[in-house]
Amino acid sequence: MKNRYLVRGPITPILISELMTLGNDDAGAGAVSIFIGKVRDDATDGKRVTAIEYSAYEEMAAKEAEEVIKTVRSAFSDVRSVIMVHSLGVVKAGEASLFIMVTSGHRDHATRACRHALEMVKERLPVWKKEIF
Amino acid sequence: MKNRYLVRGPITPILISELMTLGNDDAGAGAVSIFIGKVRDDATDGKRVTAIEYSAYEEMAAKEAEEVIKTVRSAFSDVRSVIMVHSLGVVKAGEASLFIMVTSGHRDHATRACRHALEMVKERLPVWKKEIF
Amino acid sequence: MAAEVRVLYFGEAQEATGRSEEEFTARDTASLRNQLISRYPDLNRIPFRMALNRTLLKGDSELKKNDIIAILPPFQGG
Amino acid sequence: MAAEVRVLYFGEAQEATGRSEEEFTARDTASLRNQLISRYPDLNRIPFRMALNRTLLKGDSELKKNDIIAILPPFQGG
Repeated sequence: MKNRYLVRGPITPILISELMTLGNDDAGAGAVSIFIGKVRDDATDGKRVTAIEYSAYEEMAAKEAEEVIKTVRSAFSDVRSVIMVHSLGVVKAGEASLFIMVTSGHRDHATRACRHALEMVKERLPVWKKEIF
Repeated sequence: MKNRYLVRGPITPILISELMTLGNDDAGAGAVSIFIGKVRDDATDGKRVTAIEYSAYEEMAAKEAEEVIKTVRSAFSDVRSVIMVHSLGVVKAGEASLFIMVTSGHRDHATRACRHALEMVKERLPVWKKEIF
Repeated sequence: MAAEVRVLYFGEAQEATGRSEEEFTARDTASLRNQLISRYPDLNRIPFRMALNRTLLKGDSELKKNDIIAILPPFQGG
Repeated sequence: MAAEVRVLYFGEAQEATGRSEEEFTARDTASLRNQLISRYPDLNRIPFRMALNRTLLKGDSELKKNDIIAILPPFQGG
């Protein structure tokens, strides 16, 4: 994988646990807000999604992820750390494909910055999906 | 412990991992929003907080937690599950004392319901703290 | 008619009263509040609310035997 | 002056063109867009945007040798 914002396959519970330890040594962070996006087993035309295959323009995704983090940090001054990871390749229904974690001193900025980062990821990350039935 | 919403001591990373597996079998949940509240090592009058001791009116806390969950579920129809746990007793700086997790089909309700539950917990849960220096 | 009720103290109210619970005899919550403050003047500096049988009181309420009144300083959870 | 540039296709644009990248010669992005659509009519049904050297284009831009143009269907991450 070319960059720290993309991971091959699902974001496993083990990887999530590891990501959640980042910033654990910051005793000034009173608030942690996390968003996890998962593949839903949606039904389309009577067929059920069993997995999604994600692809990305990896070099641009890295640049855009940096932009998202920079924007979030400057908009929410209480933020102390931002972590975000998106899956590439096949992720099965029920598995996670997106992880965003924001820590801040107090709850307001962590929760709002996490949501803002999520919206920016949806809008700006050059990632595409193909549903597998 | 008398109820499922209160846990003795910190909410450890292991407990958080366990709580996060709840609802993992729901492949219709595309969004997971989590808030973790932690004890900050704030300085007051030149003294630094090393821990907080939490106490609660346990029977009422259980009732209020049920109310919070009921309110959140009726306000945000896309919500599929709500988990919340608060610490009792001593929690050291850097350790977690509050965990809230909301799952929903899509991102909007998970993130908003999680924030709403957090505000209601702050406002309604009969919990008190004593700072330890 | 005055009733025997149980009063529970939480948070700072425990320090202000030096105890975690005790019995009172009172007709209603207004008269109980008066008794509490005259017995424990330190309670005056705590903007406490009361719960009657685990439900937060909005106004005053009559009391009946074995009711449980909780003295609740401002909540500090989270 | 027309320049040789590299064009990358992503998402549905790969299916519409049957390839992931190729070379083009174009003076600017507007003329490149016209060439793309006339060579691959299926691109017409995709509301694609373009990135020039990893930055999303807001308007049109001149092109210079070795520029990298990415053809970006609507993003679907998350």
